[in-house]
Amino acid sequence: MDLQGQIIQYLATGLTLGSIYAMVGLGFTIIYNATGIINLAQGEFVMFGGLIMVFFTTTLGLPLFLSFFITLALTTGIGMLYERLFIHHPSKTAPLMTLLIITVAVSIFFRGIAMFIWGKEPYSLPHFSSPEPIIIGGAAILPQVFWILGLSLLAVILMNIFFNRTITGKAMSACAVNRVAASLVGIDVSKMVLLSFALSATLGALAGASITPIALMEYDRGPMLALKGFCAAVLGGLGFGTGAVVAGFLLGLIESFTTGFISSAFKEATALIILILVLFIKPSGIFGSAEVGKIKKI
Amino acid sequence: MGKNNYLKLLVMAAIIAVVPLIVSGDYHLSILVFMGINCMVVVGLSLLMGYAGQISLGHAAFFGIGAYSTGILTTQFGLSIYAAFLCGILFSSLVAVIIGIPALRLQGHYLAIATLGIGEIIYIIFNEMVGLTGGPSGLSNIPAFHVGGYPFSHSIQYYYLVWGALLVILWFSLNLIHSRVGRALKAMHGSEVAAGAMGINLSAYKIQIFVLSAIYASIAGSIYAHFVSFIAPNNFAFMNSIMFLMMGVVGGLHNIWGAVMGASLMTFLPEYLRVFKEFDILIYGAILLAILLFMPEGFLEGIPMLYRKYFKRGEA
Amino acid sequence: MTTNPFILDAECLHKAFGGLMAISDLSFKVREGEIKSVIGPNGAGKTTLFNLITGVHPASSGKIHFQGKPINGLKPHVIARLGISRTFQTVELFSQMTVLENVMVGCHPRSRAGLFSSGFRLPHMRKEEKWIRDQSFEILKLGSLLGRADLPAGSLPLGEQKTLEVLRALATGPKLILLDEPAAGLNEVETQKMADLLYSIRDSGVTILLVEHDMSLVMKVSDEILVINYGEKIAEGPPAQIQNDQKVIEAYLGGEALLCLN
Amino acid sequence: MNHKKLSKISLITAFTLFFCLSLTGPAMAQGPIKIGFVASITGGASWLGQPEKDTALMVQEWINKEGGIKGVPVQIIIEDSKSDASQAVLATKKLIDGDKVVAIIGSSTSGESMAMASICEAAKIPMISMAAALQIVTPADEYKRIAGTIESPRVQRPWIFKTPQTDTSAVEAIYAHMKKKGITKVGIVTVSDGFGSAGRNELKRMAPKYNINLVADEVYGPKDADMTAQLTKIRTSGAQAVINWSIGPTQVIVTKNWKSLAMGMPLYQSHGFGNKKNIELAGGSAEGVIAPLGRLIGWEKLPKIHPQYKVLSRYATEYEKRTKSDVSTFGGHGYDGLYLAIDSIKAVGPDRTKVRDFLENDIKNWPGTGGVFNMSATDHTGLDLSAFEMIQVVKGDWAFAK
Repeated sequence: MDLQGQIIQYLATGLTLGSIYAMVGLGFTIIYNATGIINLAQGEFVMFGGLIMVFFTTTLGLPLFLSFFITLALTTGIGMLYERLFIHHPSKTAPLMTLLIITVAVSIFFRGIAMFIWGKEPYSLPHFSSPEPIIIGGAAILPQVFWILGLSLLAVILMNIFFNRTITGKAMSACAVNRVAASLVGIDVSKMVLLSFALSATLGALAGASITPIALMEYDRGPMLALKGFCAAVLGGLGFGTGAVVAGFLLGLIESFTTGFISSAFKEATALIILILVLFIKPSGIFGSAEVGKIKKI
Repeated sequence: MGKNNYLKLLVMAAIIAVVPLIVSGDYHLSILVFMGINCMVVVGLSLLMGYAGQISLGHAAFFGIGAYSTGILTTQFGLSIYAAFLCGILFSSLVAVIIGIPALRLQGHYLAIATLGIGEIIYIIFNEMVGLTGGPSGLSNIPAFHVGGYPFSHSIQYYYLVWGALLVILWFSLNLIHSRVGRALKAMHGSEVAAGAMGINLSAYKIQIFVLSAIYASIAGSIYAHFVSFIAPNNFAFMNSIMFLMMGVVGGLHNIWGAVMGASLMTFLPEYLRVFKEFDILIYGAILLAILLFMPEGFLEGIPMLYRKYFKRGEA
Repeated sequence: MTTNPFILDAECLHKAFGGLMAISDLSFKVREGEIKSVIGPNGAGKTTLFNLITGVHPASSGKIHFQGKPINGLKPHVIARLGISRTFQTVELFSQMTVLENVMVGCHPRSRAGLFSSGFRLPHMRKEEKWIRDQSFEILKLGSLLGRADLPAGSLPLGEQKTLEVLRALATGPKLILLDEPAAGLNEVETQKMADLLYSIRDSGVTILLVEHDMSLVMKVSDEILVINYGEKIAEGPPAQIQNDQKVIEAYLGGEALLCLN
Repeated sequence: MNHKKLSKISLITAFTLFFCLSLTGPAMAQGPIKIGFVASITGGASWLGQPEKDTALMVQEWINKEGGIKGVPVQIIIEDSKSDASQAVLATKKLIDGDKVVAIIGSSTSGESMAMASICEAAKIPMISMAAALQIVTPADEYKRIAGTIESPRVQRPWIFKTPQTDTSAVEAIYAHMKKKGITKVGIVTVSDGFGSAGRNELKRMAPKYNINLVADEVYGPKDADMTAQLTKIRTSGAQAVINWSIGPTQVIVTKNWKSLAMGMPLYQSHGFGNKKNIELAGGSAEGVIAPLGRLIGWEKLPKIHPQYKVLSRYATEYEKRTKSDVSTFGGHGYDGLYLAIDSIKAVGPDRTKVRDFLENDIKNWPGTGGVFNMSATDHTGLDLSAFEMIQVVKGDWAFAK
């Protein structure tokens, strides 16, 4: 394999990983903006996305695309239920630290539920289209990679349109800037928070359903994904959606190219060191503004 | 420190002395040893987060530095346990200073992610420095703690060691809270601008308290290593930092006693839930959620509050 | 040094936030032992001026000398230790701490015990702690807040919170104290009490730099007044002179302000 | 105010009392013979612990249906280590102390087993691990001595045994197969957990013995989603074959990545690959994968006179009937451990020291699911290369590799 082929291969791998991180990171950002909460159960949305999809395609034998949409809907429902049961009430009084720990407790609880339904083994899904790799410039790339990339880009674009072009989206952005002011101008903040969890869960489900064919899924995959997504969200400038997406892709690429050209032993360390250097040099992340992180004190 | 706290320390010392008369057996005492170890780390976190208002999502790394320092120095360099202990403390202080100086300039979530990232890097180092740490397979055969050549062979000895050390740590911490330094920390937590205007050197105090909490974690880690005799990087990963944090939040980080209660409860609970076999993860999660939802300020504040709310409505 | 009658000397201060000039070419001096007031319409740059002096924001250019020594660029806590203390426009008490503790925090620059000696309660720390406590009670007496010593600061009514903030600033043992609207939101009786407190502070030899909107209070207590608008000095002098200054009257356009000035 | 403080103190006291009371268990009465069983039933290694636990339940049922050990019923006390060394330690202490078991089987991973081993050594209780690392049964000094050489250990930790074939044997089986095929340049990719790093260690240690040159040495995390980058690097390193050393979902992901890259070199997996589920999950990608596996995999193809046949057929059929899932080597490790303990107790009675002596000296030609065990004072695993068959995935099923 020549250098060009290698680079294309690493690029494809990096973008695949990156799109997962990007979607989880974007999910973090949406909830953070609406509530100031870092939702550490974000990875569990991905896990549910993958496993619910497995249930409908493999166990019930429904057609792929039908079960895909059912999966999105169900996971969104889980996200909304989560918000109403565990966030809605305490978010009015509890300190942010407690809310953070509540999300950890929820993630433990979700893992428990998933373990009961699906057990501990990993599951796989059929590829959305052909499982045969396509050869591009000497590199072999699975069609599923294009699905993942396409779906994540579509999601990002839709989110952008939603936040910038629709009234509801703008109302949500307003909540992000100032909750009190938003409620004063008649925005139903509580509904916006609910919506943020719904959207975030949908994104998670999308990521989960699309990666399971190549990465498998099991009940305790969540925390790792949450960690990576959190990094992406901060690196991109907490509270800045597009930043999180770009940073997510960046993280994926860093990991993949470090593996290729330095050492796979340090792929995570390289990503983390870059993250920390960015924080030390420009605490607001690569794309963020200085104020966002400061406003919401823990 | 007020009389009240001396009283509490005395009561605690009495309880510590009496407990082995009631509780016996290696297993039960081991739970108590782990409990004490966790308490140490969480008391440090309480000082750092509850009092000084600085967040750390990477404290398991300091726990690990303590454990690995004693582990490596005793098994591979034949250092005496006490020297290794001291080196652990020095080393974790050093690391805390090096990362504290740039990190503690950050605020809120940025500090959170920075500490998390550094914690993960240290975890990766544990994993990759196979020659020293044994890598993911871990480091085994760490010698038992000993006093004057008599090795600790039973949990009861560790029990007294851990809880004795914890008493000293609590005494030190309570003294600190009720002193000029403690007031400065609380002031900083209340308002950084006002604290600065009162002549409080914010960055110096942040670093001092960060180092102190790292030292507590390191001592706990060293004892852990000698007690279990085996350590692997897994015990010092991100989720463990979160677990320490969770213990603190459950008990109430704003009060040292809350930290002690939280750590005790969260160490004890999983053992108690063993009877539920595999359901324990669900029940554990549910109990945790219930505590957090109904007592957002933690156990210590929450129980009396709930009590007043539901049983003494008339008096309120 | 003792021949220098000015405790604070600001020269050509500039401060810009982004493109916005908050303070521009401002020079003034504060005589030791006097009460000097800084007045001006909202947004004139008074609080910014305080933030420059206390080091919360660095000045874009210019010099500030305190007791003859330059203090620009120093950290807030260093400046506080040199003897400049302040209160805040929006009350910045440590609301979770008790009234007594707030004042005890104020004693910070005048005490030394560190982490080690505090944790082990070494003898000198205990002696110091007793001194801090006695000192704090003395200061609370000054503002007649002794009865409130054990209450959380956040639970006090606004008037007492304002007083407490002044006491806390006083506890640092300052030579110059900057008070940012200490009488805002106070009723007449409370304002009178505040005025008395200011006098007693001045009489104890502490210089006061006062920002205040209550003109009757300003005119009554000030030895000298500095008027700024849009970050620039428009007048400086004793109250009688300021009251008749044409520029000042123009700056305070509305009749309401005129009434206050008279 | 004072009242509040008082109630806090009483709260703390009540709390402590509650702890103490709940920690004092009832005294043990004369009863069944107790065997402790610690497995990673939940947590990161749970998919090892689950089949092990199912096996333990099954074995308990069997043995008691047969009338127990000389008429005394057997109780297998199962504890969850939650894939965490500290929890494994607590579980072990609970078994030794509270339940007073005769022997302990466990735990699923090497790390946990290492932590448990020193407790069992101190308490003088026989422990049979279900994890593979040679380090578990070898004293630290001895392990240090043989590190970097191709020697075998000369002494073993007296109270510690293990049932899975040692990594060393698995590595040697693979290397022997490679030598036969003329492969000399190999790229390895290992997971960065206890299993993977122990394997990596052995892969490096044994390579010179078979004239194998490791041209690439890559690692990945246990929860990583894609190893294409690592494999791409191996592909460019000039390797003739790639060896993956992991358990869990990653071994399937590597298989899928290997297939999609069309690497043009064979993929060898570790002995942890022995579960049909892996072939299923890989969805066709596993075709051609070679792994050294115990005879539990593909036992139907063994001749009936094979010493292991009876054991294997009984265990495999019963397990599959009971759990409705494919038999895995991990459950087999649990089965071997339990029956080693049971047979020893049958022979010498529930005496810890006698059981240990029996395990070390009298387990000869003992057929288990992992192989035919021959324990000795210098070998507490009792299995060698011959425990393995090189198995290849052909048409979605196991077949003996050529």
